Amino acid sequence: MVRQMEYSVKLQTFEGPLDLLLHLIQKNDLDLYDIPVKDITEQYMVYIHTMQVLQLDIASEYLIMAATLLHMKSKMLLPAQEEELLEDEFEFDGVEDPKEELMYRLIEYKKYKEAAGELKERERARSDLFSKPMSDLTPLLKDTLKSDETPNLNVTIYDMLTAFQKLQSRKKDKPTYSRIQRQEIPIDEKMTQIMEQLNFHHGKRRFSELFEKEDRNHIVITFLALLELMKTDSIICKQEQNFDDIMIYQKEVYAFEVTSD
Amino acid sequence: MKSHQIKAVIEGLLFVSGEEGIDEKQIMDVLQLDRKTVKFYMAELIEAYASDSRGIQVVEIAGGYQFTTKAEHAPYFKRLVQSPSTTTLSQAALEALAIVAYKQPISRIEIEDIRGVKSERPLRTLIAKSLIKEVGRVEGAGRAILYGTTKDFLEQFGLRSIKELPPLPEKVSEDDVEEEVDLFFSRFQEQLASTQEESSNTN
Amino acid sequence: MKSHQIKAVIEGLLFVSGEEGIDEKQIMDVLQLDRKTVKFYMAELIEAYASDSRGIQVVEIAGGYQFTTKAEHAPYFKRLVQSPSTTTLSQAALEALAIVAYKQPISRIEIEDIRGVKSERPLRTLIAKSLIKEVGRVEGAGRAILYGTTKDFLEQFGLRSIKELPPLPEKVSEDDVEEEVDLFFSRFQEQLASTQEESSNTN
Repeated sequence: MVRQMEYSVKLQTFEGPLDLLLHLIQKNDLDLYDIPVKDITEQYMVYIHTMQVLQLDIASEYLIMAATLLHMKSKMLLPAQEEELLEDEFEFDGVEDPKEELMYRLIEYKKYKEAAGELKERERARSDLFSKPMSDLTPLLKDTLKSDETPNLNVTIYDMLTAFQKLQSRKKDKPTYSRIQRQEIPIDEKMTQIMEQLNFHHGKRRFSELFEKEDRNHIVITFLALLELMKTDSIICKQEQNFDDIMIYQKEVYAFEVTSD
Repeated sequence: MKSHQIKAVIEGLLFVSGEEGIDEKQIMDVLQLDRKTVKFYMAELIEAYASDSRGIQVVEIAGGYQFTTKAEHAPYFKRLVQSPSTTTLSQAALEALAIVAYKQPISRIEIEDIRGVKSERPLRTLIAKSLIKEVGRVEGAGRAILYGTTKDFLEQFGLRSIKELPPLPEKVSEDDVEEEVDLFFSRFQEQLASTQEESSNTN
Repeated sequence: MKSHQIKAVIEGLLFVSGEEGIDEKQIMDVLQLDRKTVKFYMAELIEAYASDSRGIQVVEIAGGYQFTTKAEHAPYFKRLVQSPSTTTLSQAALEALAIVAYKQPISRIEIEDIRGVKSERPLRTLIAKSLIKEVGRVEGAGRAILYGTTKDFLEQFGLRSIKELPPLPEKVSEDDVEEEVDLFFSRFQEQLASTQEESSNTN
């Protein structure tokens, strides 16, 4: 039986910590009562963790924002008196209230995000107007030249590359909706596979070793399976230092390794 | 030359120029006319082509005039020819482009301050697509590159000039965001409180 | 659709088809009309454009129609060519030239595969400008001509050798990475949503 269930996924990605924060804020605003909202910080942390794993070079800004959030969190935990002291300290340092600064940045960012949306709409509207390439006028040029004169074509390599670029984008012509095939491996199955792999390798395995196939679907499913396993407390992930390979442990094995240290 | 002949020649010029468009100066040179006269004829042509029974129109884009088809007929052409700007820019590139468009001349650092993320890659994309270019340098040490938009930018977004950009959303959203941020923080604190309870329960 | 609208769409079709022209069959397909009706509208259009006050005309070419400028306006187009702000190689010619430069030796068929359109005319232009020439033949049946760039090409673009060509703009990387991230997040969010549902069901 051929079960080629295809479905479209709306492409959506975050353009940085500010964008992610705006998203989390809006999400809470919209679905205030019907979603059992998990901790927003936790959500933020899960996202940045994900991004780290995907090795996006934007991770550092997300980490700075995480630090800012944690800083604000610690400030909120302090009793009021100490908080005042801390604020004095801030004023003394000439540093603005982090909450206010964050708000200012979000406002500023939101403006341009909206402007970007308007540009996109303009671009779309423009794409409804068709034209034709400029007519080839070189035959006329020939008539106007004396026989031994080299024509001045008034073109540069840059023109040629731009032309090529236009050709490429014309050819690509991809819709913003991408068709992807339904996952072939269910997450449950992948979770079992991972646990089996861990068993086979004495209960621990490098994170990178779990991603042998380079196929996107496979990578995504594996990662989701890992998150699931973490949530169900079946595995423990440990990273000694930044950029170290993450080690995946079976829970019992990890307990053993830690106590034997 | 009679006026109907002048109009005919301009029509021909618009046709051969196609998507490159033709600017007033070029029409002035070719027909030996002053700017005012060219403007007059262009206005007449624009009006003549605006009629419902025409499938072409004259649009002003990027400081010049251009023949294009009409938006309402787009479905008929989509099957036949490729769209002039199918280059769907990434969200990152669009954001960087919006910032450059409104704040030009602007340096990379300033763009990154607003976006909150490194923006080298989207800037490189925009340069490669010749939507932005270097327009100067910051004075003093470092001499950082300042970026501005190009003619291709106007062309791709169907703008006559940079002045035609809609005004940035100003004050309006400020209250919104403030509310959102407040909401966010109150939620944040509730959440914190509840997780603390949880963890103190489990301990 | 009303008759004046049909004429408008046909006008647009003729325009976007430019120098390539358009077949009667294509017009029939796009507008869902029979041949007789198309012929009727074409006759009307041809007449409308025949007037002295028009700078474009409709001409019939083998089984199709084409917009062209009028012969008596040629002197004005010559002036346009000489105008310093006019690029003289068309987008089509520049595209073909880029393909030959980077992929030589290459046959016409291969160039057309890459461009997705017939490319005889731009290739003829490039040969006439002595920017490309025949550099060999494909082996076997047909023995198609293989094109390569000339010494004049290097001179025109200020290159010492073909190796000095800048690397081709690769546009793949950014989009691909983004897509992967997109894919990931969409999956991720689905997952989140479903686990949230589950937990709210169990509650």
